[in-house]
Amino acid sequence: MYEHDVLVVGAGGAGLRAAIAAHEEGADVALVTKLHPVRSHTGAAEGGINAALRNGDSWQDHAYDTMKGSDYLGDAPAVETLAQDAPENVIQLENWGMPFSREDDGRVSQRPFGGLSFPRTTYAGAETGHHLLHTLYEQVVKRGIEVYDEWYVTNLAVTDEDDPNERSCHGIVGYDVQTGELAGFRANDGVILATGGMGQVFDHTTNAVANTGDGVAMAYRAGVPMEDMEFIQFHPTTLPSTGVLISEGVRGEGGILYNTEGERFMFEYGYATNDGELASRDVVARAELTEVNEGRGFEDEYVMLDMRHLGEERILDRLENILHLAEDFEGVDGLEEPMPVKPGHHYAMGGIETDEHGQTCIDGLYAVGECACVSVHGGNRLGGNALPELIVFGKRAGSHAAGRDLGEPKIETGKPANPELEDLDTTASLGTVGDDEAAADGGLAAEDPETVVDAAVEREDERITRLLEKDEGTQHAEIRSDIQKTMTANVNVFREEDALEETLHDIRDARERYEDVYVADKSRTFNTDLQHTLETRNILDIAEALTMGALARDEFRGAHWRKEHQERKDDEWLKHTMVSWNDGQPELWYRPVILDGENKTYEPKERSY
Amino acid sequence: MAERYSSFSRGGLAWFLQRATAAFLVVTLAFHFFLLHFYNHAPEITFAGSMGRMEVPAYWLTMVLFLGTATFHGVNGVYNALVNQGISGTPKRVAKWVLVVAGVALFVQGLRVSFALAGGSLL
Amino acid sequence: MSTQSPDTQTESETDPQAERLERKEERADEAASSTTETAEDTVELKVFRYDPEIADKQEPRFDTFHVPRKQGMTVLDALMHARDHFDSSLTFRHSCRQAVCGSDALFINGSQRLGCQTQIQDLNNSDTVRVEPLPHADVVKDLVVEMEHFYDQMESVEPYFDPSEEPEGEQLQSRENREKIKMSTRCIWCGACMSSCNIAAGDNEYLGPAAINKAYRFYFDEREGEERQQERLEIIEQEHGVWRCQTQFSCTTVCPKDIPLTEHIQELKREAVKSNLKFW
Amino acid sequence: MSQSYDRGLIEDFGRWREFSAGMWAWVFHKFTGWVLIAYLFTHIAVLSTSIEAADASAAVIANGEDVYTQTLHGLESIVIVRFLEVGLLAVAVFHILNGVRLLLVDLGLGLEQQDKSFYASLVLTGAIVVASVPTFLTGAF
Ligand SMILES: Cc1cc2nc3c(=O)[nH]c(=O)nc-3n(C[C@H](O)[C@H](O)[C@H](O)COP(=O)(O)OP(=O)(O)OC[C@H]3O[C@@H](n4cnc5c(N)ncnc54)[C@H](O)[C@@H]3O)c2cc1C
Ligand code: HEM
Ligand code: SF4
Ligand code: F3S
Ligand code: FES
Repeated sequence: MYEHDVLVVGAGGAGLRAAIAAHEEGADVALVTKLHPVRSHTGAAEGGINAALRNGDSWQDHAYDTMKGSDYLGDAPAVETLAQDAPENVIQLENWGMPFSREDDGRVSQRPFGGLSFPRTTYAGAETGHHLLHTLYEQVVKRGIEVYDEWYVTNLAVTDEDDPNERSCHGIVGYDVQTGELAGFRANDGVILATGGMGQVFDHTTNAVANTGDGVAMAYRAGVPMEDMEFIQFHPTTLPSTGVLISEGVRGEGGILYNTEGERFMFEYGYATNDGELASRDVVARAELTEVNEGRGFEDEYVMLDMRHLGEERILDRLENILHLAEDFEGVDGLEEPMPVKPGHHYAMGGIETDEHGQTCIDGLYAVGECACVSVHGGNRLGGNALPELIVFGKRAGSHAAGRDLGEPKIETGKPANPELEDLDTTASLGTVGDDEAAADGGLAAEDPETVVDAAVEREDERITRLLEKDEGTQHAEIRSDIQKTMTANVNVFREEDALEETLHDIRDARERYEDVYVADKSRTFNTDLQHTLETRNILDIAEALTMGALARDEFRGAHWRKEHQERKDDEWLKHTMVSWNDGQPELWYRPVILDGENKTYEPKERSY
Repeated sequence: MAERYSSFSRGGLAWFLQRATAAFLVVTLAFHFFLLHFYNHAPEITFAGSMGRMEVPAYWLTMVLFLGTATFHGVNGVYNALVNQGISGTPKRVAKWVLVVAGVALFVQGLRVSFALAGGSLL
Repeated sequence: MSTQSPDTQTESETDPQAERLERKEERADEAASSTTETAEDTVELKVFRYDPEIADKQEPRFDTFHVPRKQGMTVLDALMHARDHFDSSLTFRHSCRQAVCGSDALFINGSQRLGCQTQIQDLNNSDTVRVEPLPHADVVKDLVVEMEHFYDQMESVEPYFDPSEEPEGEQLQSRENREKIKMSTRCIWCGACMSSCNIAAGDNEYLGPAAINKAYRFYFDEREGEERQQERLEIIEQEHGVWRCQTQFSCTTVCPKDIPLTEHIQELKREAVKSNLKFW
Repeated sequence: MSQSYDRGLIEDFGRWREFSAGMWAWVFHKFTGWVLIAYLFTHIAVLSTSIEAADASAAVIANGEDVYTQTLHGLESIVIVRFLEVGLLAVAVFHILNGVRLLLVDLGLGLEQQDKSFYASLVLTGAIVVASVPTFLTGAF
């Protein structure tokens, strides 16, 4: 068994920042990650990091913009913490050598971004995430922080009291992908989940193949509620074949969208009053899909984004990387041809419920980054607000886990004694199929931490052995692909009651087939077949909770659109959707949103840009 | 500053001298080839002819320098190539001294040749 | 091309979304049925296979997969297709699918490339694609190679910002200076360059182009201060540092991020000579 | 523990078909360098006959009957030696041209054209060698 004070699961921006903070607090910290740190998907972020750095800007404005952008589903204490701490954290990155783009006077550059009242998006070329990730990893190397890379974390070692709020986390179970060794990791002070996004729930996404939502699913099954899972941001311009993101910059510079009839549909069909292509992400995404659904899409799939008229010079000057992306990933020359684009999954606003210290309701278990939901993004994330979240809350969680006193959190976590419950109206059965979940019988509650970790390792060992010993059955790839298809067809930009309901049945069906899953590759060496099979289990749990939330929330807020309910219902829905896993059965309940900030209350206003 | 000076790693010095000698060799080697293959044809070389050229001090000096730089450049080139192939430890030390001895021997022998050709006139 | 004919609405409440997907599927079926006969519409993927534990894979071999050709298909797409449809034990690293994570540097038709960044139609021979693990590295399994050595070399050049004096507040950096180091900061640690370099193959201790490039990135960052710069020069100049480079340019040719690696190495050699000549 | 499979020498030498311009330039430069230094040793060895020749009488020298002149003429009359000399020229010319290319590369010049300059060195070497064949082979047959 390995032992450290603080264990950080995941080494993207959030995990690395947390590890550094814990290390600075004097803790013995280790990162456990299924990818080498620099392979994390933070490296894909292009646009920038929001922080109120300059005269004329203020954290209050940043907080206000964020609240408004969230469609009033962000929690004010979290939003204000983000806005307050972002500047100092961005300067910290600068001090660690991050190669930001610079102004003539040598200060870091900032640019305007959608939904911001001030140009406060700090950036490093069109590769901000890459530079952030590498800068943080460099600092980890400098500090000699231990990294277990290519270790897949299969589960958490948590005690099993009846009430999740009383459980504590003592470590994790890791699987060394290279050697096939399964080992327990004991954490004396805390486990921080920073496992990133869950894009693989959909079949068309800007996310990496590794973004399978493992952390969310693990925390969920350990008893932490998932929050606001139905809020998924879809990006309107992704390449059809791979989902690679074509930055908003193209439309910003004057790129136009058209359909098979050659119409600039954003104007022709009045999807957005005057903004045309520059309307907000969700509006453009819905417009594109409407065009395609009405038969005006190319190959019934995509529309065209054209920038040829901008001229070669301007394109090369400002959008050069777009040319490379279109060429490399779609085989299209953006100077000669229009580029095919369609909406794709981009970001999950929801995730593991935490307070502003990153702590969950389980003692010693933290979550930060895209897998967590503090919540700062609420119904819709503003561009450039995810990266500051990584560093602000990564740092807080890291130092809190290592023992720093950050005061009483204002955000509550865990299911309260009498929550507002939802009885979801569906004919589909939910939750586990077999009895693969050991019921919380309290057997481990009183045990010492080592025993808890050992028991978790044993359980995982059994699970893995079972998968490897089985010689026939279904392969995970089929199940994963079916889930992705149904999710993309029914739970994407357009959401209709019947389709959502049907999806729950599809998920049930997939769960049943997963009972019969087997791993064809019997090798213990670098068995990605096994790893992906384990991930698919996580995808199932997440897809279900996501769809349940989407079905329950019968309103239109932020990125969540319902055909039958096309208006925001503030009287009823200023609350977070929570899903708890009660011994294998998902349970839906609600927690009111916190709109009261430090010295102001954010009154819901119409979200129009 | 002595420390700095000594921090001039041998690799760097060798690298630099290899280039410096190469630059010198471009001129001399081209000259040498031209003179003895195109201007005077190789089959027509005679001891007398060689002596005639070598008795000119400037030519003699050029040739000796040519020999020196070429020897250094060649031997050092071989040594660098071996080092780049990753030899280290004893083989490396052996190679170094073998090459140094061979280089010195070559140069000394060359000098003797040059004196022979220059006749006594330079002494 | 309005295909919105009312008679498709017969089924109970078919929404346009479902219809669209149906149409798409039909189209796909059509495409599929037409491909089964014509062999031209598949790509022949020859993949290196090896597994130390599985009896019939202990002796390395090549497996051939016939993958249906698609517009815009990359080598990574083809590999994923082969894995998900033909043989789930086919093993390779991949993640981002967009040339930023550096996981899938492979040896494709004889040169080092990122699988995700390589369009099959752009290859010289796009009918047969030969995929092997990176040369000059130990193979763990199939296309997966041991990267530890590469990481060790990267980390040996002290690849972190470490100024002579702790900065207070925002440091300034000129645009020119940021421009100077810009290309060098784009490295994604894919290891393609190291694999392509003959010298690195022969001398295990050679820092290699990527690590030297990393050193370059910090050496020229004006924010670090001169003292640190001198220390960095010593790392660069070491026995197995820049002098090992024989300007073969393969690293520069294969770098998927177009980093002028040879140029950076050469510049550092000159810096080293210059700084040492000063004291002559 | 995982084991790993080392593909060994196949990787180093079996890939020559896939070598790029810069690699070939390196291989050729290495080869020509070694040939040149080897030649230098033989060259001096041959010229060493002059030490003995210097003791000969003036008449012998004037008639070209000394060991030095005899040895050289003897060698030059062998056809193979003449061809070897053409080879030596090729080797020297390539080493010079590519050496200049490398010097430029070291100075940071023409890095973008490094493959073109390599091909140029090859072509030029070929041209010079062909042009000098008459001079080198006159009287050889
Ligand atoms: C194309 C794109 C562009 C974007 N642009 C911007 C932008 O301009 N501005 C902005 O603010 N945001 C942007 N975002 C969003 C932002 O980049 C992400 O939300 C953020 O990087 C997520 O960081 P993370 O640290 O939470 O996760 P990641 O960086 O995804 O890291 C996850 C880590 O967890 C590890 N991990 C996962 N599961 C396991 C497991 N089971 N066991 C062990 N380890 C595990 C992985 O190895 C990895 O190291 C963009 C996102 C995308 C996809
Ligand atoms: C005409 C002028 C010459 C030039 C411009 C020249 C240039 C160079 C250069 C730049 C190198 C270094 C290559 C590297 O390290 O990357 C080199 C290597 C070498 N040169 Fe020359 N050279 C010349 C003449 C000679 C001569 C006359 C000899 C023989 C005595 C010679 C023998 C060598 C050898 C043995 C090497 C090492 C080859 C290797 O790397 O294995 N060179 N030359
Ligand atoms: S320098 Fe280029 S080829 Fe080398 S590791 Fe970095 S990105 Fe890959
Ligand atoms: S390939 Fe190797 S020899 Fe130098 S130029 Fe690149 S490091
Ligand atoms: S998959 Fe990330 S670089 Fe290719």
